[in-house]
Amino acid sequence: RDNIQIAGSSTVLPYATIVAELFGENFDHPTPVVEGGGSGAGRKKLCEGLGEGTIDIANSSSRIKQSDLDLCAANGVSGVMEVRFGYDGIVFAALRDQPDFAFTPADWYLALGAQIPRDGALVKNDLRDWAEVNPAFPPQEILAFIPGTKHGTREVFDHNVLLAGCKASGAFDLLADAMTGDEAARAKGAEEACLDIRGDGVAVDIDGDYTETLARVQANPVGIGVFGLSFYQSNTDRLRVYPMNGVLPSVETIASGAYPVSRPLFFYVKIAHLGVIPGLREYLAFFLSDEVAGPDGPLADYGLVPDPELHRTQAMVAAEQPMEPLSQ
Amino acid sequence: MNDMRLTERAVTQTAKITARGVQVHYGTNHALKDVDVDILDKTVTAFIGPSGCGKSTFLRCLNRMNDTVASARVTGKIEMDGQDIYDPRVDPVQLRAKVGMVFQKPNPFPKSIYDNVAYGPKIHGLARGKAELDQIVETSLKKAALWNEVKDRLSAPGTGLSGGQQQRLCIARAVATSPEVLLMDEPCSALDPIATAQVEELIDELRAQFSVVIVTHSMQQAARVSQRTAFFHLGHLVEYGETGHIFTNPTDPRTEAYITGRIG
Amino acid sequence: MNDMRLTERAVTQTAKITARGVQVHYGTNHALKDVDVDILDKTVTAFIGPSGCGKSTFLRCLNRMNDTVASARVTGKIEMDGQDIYDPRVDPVQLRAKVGMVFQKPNPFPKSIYDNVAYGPKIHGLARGKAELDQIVETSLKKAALWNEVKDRLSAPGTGLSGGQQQRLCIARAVATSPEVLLMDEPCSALDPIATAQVEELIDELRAQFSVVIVTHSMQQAARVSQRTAFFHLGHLVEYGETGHIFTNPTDPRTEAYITGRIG
Amino acid sequence: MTDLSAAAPSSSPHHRGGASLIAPDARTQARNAAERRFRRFGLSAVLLGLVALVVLLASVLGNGVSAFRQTYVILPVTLEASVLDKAGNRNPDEMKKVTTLGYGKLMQEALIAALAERGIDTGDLKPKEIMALLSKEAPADLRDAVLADPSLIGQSIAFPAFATSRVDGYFKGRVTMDSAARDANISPAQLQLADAMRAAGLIETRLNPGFLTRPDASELRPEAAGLGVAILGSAYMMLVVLVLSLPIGVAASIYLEELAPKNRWTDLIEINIANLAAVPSIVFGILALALFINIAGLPQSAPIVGGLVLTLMTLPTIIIATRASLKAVPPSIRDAALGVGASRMQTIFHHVLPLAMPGILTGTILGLARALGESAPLLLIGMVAFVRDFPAAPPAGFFDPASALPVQVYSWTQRADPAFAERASGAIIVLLVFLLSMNALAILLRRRFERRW
Amino acid sequence: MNAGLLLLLLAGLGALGFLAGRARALSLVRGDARGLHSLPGYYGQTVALFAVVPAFLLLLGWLLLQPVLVERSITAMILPADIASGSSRELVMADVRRIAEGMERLVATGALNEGELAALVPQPDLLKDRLSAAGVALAAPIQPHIAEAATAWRAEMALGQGLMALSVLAVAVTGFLWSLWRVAPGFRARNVVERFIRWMLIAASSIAILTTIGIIFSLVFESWHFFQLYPARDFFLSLTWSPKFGGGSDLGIWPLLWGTLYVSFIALLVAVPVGLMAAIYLSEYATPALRAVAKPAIEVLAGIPSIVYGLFALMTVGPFLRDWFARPMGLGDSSSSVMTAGVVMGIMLIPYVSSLSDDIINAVPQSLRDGSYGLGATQSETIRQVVFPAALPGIVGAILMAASRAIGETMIVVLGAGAAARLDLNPFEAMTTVTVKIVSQLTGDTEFASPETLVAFALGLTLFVFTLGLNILALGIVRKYREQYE
Ligand SMILES: Nc1ncnc2c1ncn2[C@@H]1O[C@H](COP(=O)(O)OP(=O)(O)OP(=O)(O)O)[C@@H](O)[C@H]1O
Ligand SMILES: Nc1ncnc2c1ncn2[C@@H]1O[C@H](COP(=O)(O)OP(=O)(O)OP(=O)(O)O)[C@@H](O)[C@H]1O
Ligand SMILES: [Mg+2]
Ligand SMILES: [Mg+2]
Repeated sequence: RDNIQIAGSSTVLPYATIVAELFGENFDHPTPVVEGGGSGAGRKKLCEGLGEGTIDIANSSSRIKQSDLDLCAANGVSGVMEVRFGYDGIVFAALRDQPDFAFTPADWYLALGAQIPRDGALVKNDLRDWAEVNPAFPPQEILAFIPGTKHGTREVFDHNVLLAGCKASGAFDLLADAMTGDEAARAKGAEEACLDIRGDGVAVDIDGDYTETLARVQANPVGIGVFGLSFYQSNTDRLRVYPMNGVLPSVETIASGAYPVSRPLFFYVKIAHLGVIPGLREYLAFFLSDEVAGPDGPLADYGLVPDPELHRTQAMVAAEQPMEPLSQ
Repeated sequence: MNDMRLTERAVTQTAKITARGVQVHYGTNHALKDVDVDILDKTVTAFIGPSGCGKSTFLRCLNRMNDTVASARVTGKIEMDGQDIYDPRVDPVQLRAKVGMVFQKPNPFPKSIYDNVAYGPKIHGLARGKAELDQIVETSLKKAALWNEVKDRLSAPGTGLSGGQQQRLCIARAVATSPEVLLMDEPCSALDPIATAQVEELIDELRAQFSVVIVTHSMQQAARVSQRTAFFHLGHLVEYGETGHIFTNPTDPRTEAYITGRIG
Repeated sequence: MNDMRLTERAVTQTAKITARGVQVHYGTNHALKDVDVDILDKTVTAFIGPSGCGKSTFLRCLNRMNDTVASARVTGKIEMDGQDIYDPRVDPVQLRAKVGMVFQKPNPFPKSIYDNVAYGPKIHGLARGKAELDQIVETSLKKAALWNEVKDRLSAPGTGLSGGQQQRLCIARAVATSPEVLLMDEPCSALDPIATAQVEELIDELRAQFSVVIVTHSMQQAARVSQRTAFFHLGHLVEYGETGHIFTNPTDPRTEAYITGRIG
Repeated sequence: MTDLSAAAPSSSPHHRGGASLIAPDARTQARNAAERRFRRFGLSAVLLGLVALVVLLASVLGNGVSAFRQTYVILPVTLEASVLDKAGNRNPDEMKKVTTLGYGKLMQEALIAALAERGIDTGDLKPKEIMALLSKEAPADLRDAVLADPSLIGQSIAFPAFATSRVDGYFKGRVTMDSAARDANISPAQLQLADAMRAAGLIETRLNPGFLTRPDASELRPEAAGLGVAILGSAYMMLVVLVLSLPIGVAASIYLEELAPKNRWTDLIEINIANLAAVPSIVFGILALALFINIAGLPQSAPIVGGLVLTLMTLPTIIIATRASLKAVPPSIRDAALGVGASRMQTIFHHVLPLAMPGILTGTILGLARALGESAPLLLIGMVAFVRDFPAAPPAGFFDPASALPVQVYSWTQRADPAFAERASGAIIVLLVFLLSMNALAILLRRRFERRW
Repeated sequence: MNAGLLLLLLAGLGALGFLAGRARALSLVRGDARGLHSLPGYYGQTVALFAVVPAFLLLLGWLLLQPVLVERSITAMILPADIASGSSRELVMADVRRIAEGMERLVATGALNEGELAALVPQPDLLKDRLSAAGVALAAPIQPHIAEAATAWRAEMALGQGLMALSVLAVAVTGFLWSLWRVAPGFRARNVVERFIRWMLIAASSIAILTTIGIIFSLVFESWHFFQLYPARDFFLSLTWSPKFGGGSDLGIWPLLWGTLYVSFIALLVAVPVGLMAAIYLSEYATPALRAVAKPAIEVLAGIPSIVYGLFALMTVGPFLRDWFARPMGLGDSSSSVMTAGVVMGIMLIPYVSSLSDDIINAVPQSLRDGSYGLGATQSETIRQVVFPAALPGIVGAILMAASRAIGETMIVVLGAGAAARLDLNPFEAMTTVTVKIVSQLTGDTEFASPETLVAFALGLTLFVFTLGLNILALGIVRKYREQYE
């Protein structure tokens, strides 16, 4: 086999294809074959063993898990290099001609949470209109298209929006009070309860990708969808994006951390294949070079938030340094 | 048996069906050439003639069964009760309800014996209830001389019967709808003499009210059951007249030759 | 015609097929009960009996065609040339190549007339070339008295023939493979007297070399063509013997009743 | 024996009313009305199918036909030896050192020069914004052209470079000045420039054969994406499917329907096959991953594996269809053949199979249609992938990575750039044409075998 | 000699055998084929078969067995010391294999000759460099002992290869000569060939069984893992399906099974009547010209990728049903619903029902129709009461095909019915199916070893068993109904 094989997250897939294309164009090596299939499946494939029948790089939109590393170890894949190459911004957007909203996580929790605080007690969420959520909002039916539970994006949405909103709205404390057990157990229970989403069709899980979300928003114009920043950037003529905590998402605001909803993107490289699969080393260096992954590179053009610590990653890759054991 | 009973019968002289200049082509094969026939009411008409001469073809013209053969082209005029049956306004379905048919090759439906016979009465709404339907089935099977053999297995498939039984089943099926004209294409070819006699008796009985047209290869049978006989040869209607006359005193030499067993 | 020529013939006495205690059940229907028959070589054997008595069933036992009917169960012993044909080592295909069959309902292949007849010779490798095959087809069609009618349309489909033509086509098809025994189930039922006479002539001709078993409903035909006759009734073989003897001097009252037209 | 004696004389002969054949009685009228109704139902069912087809095709064609045309910037460019072949020896190996970035610069200069030469006002667009009218694929194309034919160096050529997808969309009506005003990727000023260039003959929209011959391209270059690899991959897979599934499927059906004793074992097989038809295609993918890749060691993303899994998936369809049509062959035909001494095999192959042929071919058509359009099982064997290199010629090509048409449709519909939606519809058109040409033979054959007896 | 060349040789031998067998049979009877038991071609075929088939089977078996045997003998060479901590004997063997194959490649590409290679074996580091250059991925430095094992592996493989060529050819030639010698006028060549064909047919039909076994095996292992992480009781008895990203999910299968049944039911409700009526119209009423066009045209519906249907459901049918039916009837206002997916899927399934049914109806003998017309039945009565029952067994097959396709469909359900798992009777509510969840759980971003991913296997297995049950039921019903006609 003389081509590089990559599999994994469908969020990372576009970035990987952009780099693969450029790589194939400018190097003597064949264009790498890039598969989607999901982060979980990609990491499993990576850890299936060494050799030509296995992939070289796994793309992942979340950090690798200990169970994956265990599998790797069991299959003799000892050295795995973790490469964080940028951030993915997650934005809330609706069709262009929809009214303005300025969201906070608390608004989202009140709109979608299963139980919301009202007059100091928890009640089942029965809000139907954004104006009921926040009197400052225009009256509009609540309808949200959020990523399905299998999406990495959902994890971020859960953590950075729902949980934050849950705490901000005071629901967290009420939920914790309703739990039993010691402090930690109650907090944990409340955290889980915060992530419960109402099941009456107001929040619609999208198992597909952002094009599906867009199609759904077009079929239901009152709907508000959750998109990736890069997707939004390709469709600014159709979508309007909403600020969160008063900050509009952009490459800059996310890189600076002002916009709260984002997540890092990774890929994992099998060190044993470096210098064995022709072009793999060159590909890595090319991917992480400033011209590609830097702020003016094609990835940023497409909507990737460049990693401010890119040079550290470059050094790590140059040293072919395997990842440390996971701290947890 | 009663071979020569025709003399004792009066022949009614009103024509039920009149055919004039009927021609049939199967593709390029000119199967029937310019046939003129009057089928009389309340009469048994026999069609005789060598195999392949066009008997079945003509029979199938009388109830427009040839409509279902893509390659067949029928010209000429056939009237029933003074009405052109090839008139585009005529509903062939209604025609066929009045002109029943027993086919040369027994073709029972892949259904039970009972359903085979009940099929016609059901679609024509001849029975007011289950009991009446049972009655019709029983009567028809008795008329076709099949009742004794199948009365214990009415729900067995009709296709599992012996050849002769299938033939009688098809007769029962046709009789069950009480048509005004009954076309029978060699109804007794697979039957033993006794069953044949029974079917002939049935034909004789039907004649009291209806016309019956029967194709047969047996001169004896034609002589026994029919009042009028038509002799076909190579697609031509050679001779047509009183059965007694045809058999005793044919005018055409071909008829004579056929009856005496010289041409085929 | 030559109704009573049996006296002038010598009957060879070697048995070609011997059947002992043959029983056939169709599911729960006991169709054939304990039949013992010797079919003699170079002899025409006629099976007569009322419709549904088991003639076809027994015929189909002789070349194991009943194997194809799922519900049929055959017991007893049938030997051909001393060999049990139901022996598991016997290849029914080879048996059927030796024991040809003409079915009661004409069943031509949906192929051309030529291919219908040529099929058997082709699969048995009977012709060395196209010319020889053409020859076989022509001879067979002539033997079956069909040649004149179809010689101009050999490539027309066999299913587009008239009923009697189809029957003769099936006879030609069976004859073309030159079987040692030919089973004919009512081969003349759809034929006119002349064609019938020709087929009877064919049967007589075949007898010089082979055995022929023929099912017929015509006593006259049985008397004309056969040397031995078996009479079946309700699944029993009632009487079996010299044709002359059976017709003139039956031992069983049922035989007599049937021949004289009293039971059916 | 005298059945007749029991027979009651039949009731009135004229219970069916009027003697006229033309004026039907009430019951006949009702029956004829039922007949007409039934016939109308039938016709409406056919029409419903056809209307659904027309609607779906119209939407596909409406969206997709434009994918076969593309907007090009006809760029007059002088291929300076000083830039492209510094060593001056036309050695491709050394010329390769000039990357697409170098070519990009060259093109940018050429574009600005061309605009100036034709007196086109570029307003206050920056050179980079002007260059943005060109596809990012353009420098790569030019580089490939030069490397393929070093003698071009030093010449001035009019190079047809892809315009970027927004400009392309503008000339196809997908992008308007309004939408451009809101669009982060294009500005009205750029579109005005494009209009001017078109007037000057620098831009034209024409047929794009590259859509059928080029490989896939990344999100940044929708205008360059093509179906070449996918068409090859699908063709390889269908070859495998056809060669394996039709004979195996027909053979299995023959055994089960004609030869096998009817017992528990064959019941088991029968149920099994029906059940396999209901197995979701992704489960076949799981099986293929385990069986063909992990155990048999066949490579990932290879058409051979794809073909094998699609074969397993198609088999039940073909078997069910074949068995159904074998069942429909009248037993008298079998009797006739067996009666002249044909063996079972001869009976089957000479008589039964030809009569069952229409149904077998229908099963094949439906099975192949499904196999051709299926992407889920390919997901697990690595064929849902971004592949830019063409697989080799067969047989080696069966083992090279390749994509497939449905995969291309699937992945293009997921891409962010709206230009890919058009291409996905275009790919569906190609897929349907592929399907129809694949089925054409089967459809013709089926019409030959269709005959009533 | 490699397998490909051997195969070619065998093919040649087969062709030769055919000619020789035929010629010998004919010469034995002096060219008069009538003296033979079977047609001359069958004699040729027997010789060809005996020459090719046993040899081919031997080749196949050898190719499968040789690596296993060689592996076993080499495994015995590996010392416990060679196995690094955290590694295993199998892993070391994988290394040995990879090294050996790499050596093979080095020699094959001409990078090294045998002598140079032998010289490299004692120098593992050099060897590793050479192998890396040839593109062989190695995890760790090569132990000297491993290199020796690899050399032995190569040697044994080469020996095996040679022996294989010899024995395969010997078997082929023996078969050839023996069967040629057996050719005699009385030899039942046709029976031999047909018995062989019969075995081939049996083999073909057992592929279905093998596939089933394969599917079960590929699902059972991971399903078992799943049930270790997640209680089977909850999976089979819980009525909620709500997976969470971080764990703590409810994974009850019932909402999904219900969705599957509901969507398929509605799809069949559309496809079966429409498909059957279309089939009847095309086979009984339509002119040949219309039929020639309409039938393939409707078949195109089966070839349109389901994503097109999905988008059609999402953008057109969903909002239409919502605005014209669901809202006015007060049945909710979801644009994705069971109804939407069912109707659109039904359209896709029309050709599955119509095309095959049409062929089957066409195969009903004309004499049956004639029988019915002759009794004065209208065409529709004939069709409904005579033709249809006669064609029923085949039509059941067609419906079965459609039902199967409905259960396995994903894209239309995702876009048309949504992703919400719900137990509800309202057809205008969003629901989802087992198949959709298998795909989405399998391709998500969660770790593979979590119950959220592994549940896909359990879902697949359960659906498999469930449809098996349905099929047994269907077969029983069909049998019962059919019995009265056959
Ligand atoms: N396939 C079958 N399944 C069930 N019963 C059958 C089948 N074939 C024949 N029978 C029954 O077996 C009995 C004998 O049938 P057979 O066909 O042998 O009669 P036959 O003597 O040939 O009558 P015919 O002169 O009418 O042809 C009949 O009662 C018939 O109904
Ligand atoms: N469907 C058909 N297609 C083509 N030719 C046909 C068709 N049916 C009958 N023929 C031909 O038309 C001629 C007359 O056939 P017809 O069936 O009317 O004969 P018939 O008098 O009934 O003979 P039989 O006594 O043998 O039944 C024959 O030559 C026959 O071959
Ligand atoms: Mg006739
Ligand atoms: Mg009989």
